[in-house]
Amino acid sequence: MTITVLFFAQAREHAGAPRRTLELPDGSRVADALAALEREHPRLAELWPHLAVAVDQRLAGRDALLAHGAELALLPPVSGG
Amino acid sequence: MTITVLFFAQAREHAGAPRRTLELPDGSRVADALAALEREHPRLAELWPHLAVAVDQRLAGRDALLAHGAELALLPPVSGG
Amino acid sequence: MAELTRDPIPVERLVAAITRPECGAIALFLGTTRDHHDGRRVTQLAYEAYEPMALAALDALERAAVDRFEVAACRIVHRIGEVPLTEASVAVVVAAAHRAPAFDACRWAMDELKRTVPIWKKEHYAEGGENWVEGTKLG
Amino acid sequence: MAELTRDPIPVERLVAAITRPECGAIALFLGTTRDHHDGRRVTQLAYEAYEPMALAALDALERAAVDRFEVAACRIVHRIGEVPLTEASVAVVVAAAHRAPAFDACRWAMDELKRTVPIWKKEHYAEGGENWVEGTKLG
Repeated sequence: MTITVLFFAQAREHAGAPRRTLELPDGSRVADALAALEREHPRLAELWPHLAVAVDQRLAGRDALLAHGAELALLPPVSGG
Repeated sequence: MTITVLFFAQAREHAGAPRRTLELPDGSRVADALAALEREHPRLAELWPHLAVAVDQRLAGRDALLAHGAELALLPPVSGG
Repeated sequence: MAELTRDPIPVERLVAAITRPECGAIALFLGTTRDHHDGRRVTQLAYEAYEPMALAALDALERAAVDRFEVAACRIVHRIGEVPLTEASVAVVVAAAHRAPAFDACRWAMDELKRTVPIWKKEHYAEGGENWVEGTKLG
Repeated sequence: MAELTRDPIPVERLVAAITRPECGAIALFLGTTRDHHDGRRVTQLAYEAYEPMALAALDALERAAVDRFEVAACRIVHRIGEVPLTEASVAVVVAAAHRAPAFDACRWAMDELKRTVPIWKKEHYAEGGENWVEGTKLG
């Protein structure tokens, strides 16, 4: 299956782009997507401890299942205001 | 001696004017001025319990001495804002 | 310096005037004429001030806000005369490095203003009649 | 409805839009770009948002402010992109019958905004360099 990954702030800078597609085996979870991204962009790993993720614009845990076409967003600690 | 009296809000309405002059014996105090005003405008008396007065733009007690040319202001409870 | 005005309070100008590069927070309060009070329909408010003493009291409040709180500046404008529905009778604006003291100072200055400044407010009612709003004894 | 904008935040329009006859109090907070942070000279901020999720979170905050406090309305505008010194990155404005809940709701919404909305802030420094401001983990 294919998902879209959105990178923000430090995640965007470490990934070198604001978005990309990612091929994953069916039944993959958020953690699998992060592991796949880390293999291509090792610096992302430093963000994992404080990273939140959203799937289709809702916060999701690392064990959340991903569906084909899902939008996975990598959200470093927020600092609006 | 002569002083100027300024009336505000309910005091202005009870006195029928925003200001007037008042003749007083030398050595008069604020309380003497209020008593003189009450004789001419009896309705003012209902304001005395909650009235503050200023002499020359500073809050003053009933026993404050008045000087010739003083400006005595009658200040009902305030409600700005 | 505080201001008394018979004209509508210029909010944008007030905010622009207090903005400064060392501050990250601006808190503004506006008191506006409300269409009801104690169950009666209000059509307008009219404010009266002992102008020189009110201005001195507002100036003192501006300085006290800066002394008491970690804020860079406080400005107060009070309108006098008739203030129609929805228009502002008072504006308090505070600039500070951080937002907590900006909020604290703005709120404190409004509370103090209501009980320490010689200004009086009269309500005019839809069913006719008018009334001086119950206030606080000075001093 | 909350708003994200790349242009300067129109304060006067925001205040006018929230003003209503049943309210006597308007509290406004503006967060502005400050020229220093942690001892470093800042020349500008740049904001980035996950726009649809940020808008939904800001809309939810506006509604939550009205649910939690005795206020009639809350509006939030956040600027994204570059925000020069002294310009506002965020405005929160609240209208209420009385001032205490207006202040409480405005302050609460700002506190919540900083920790629940997917927006990020980068500082640019006078001596060169830039840095993402340390933030709060979502969720």
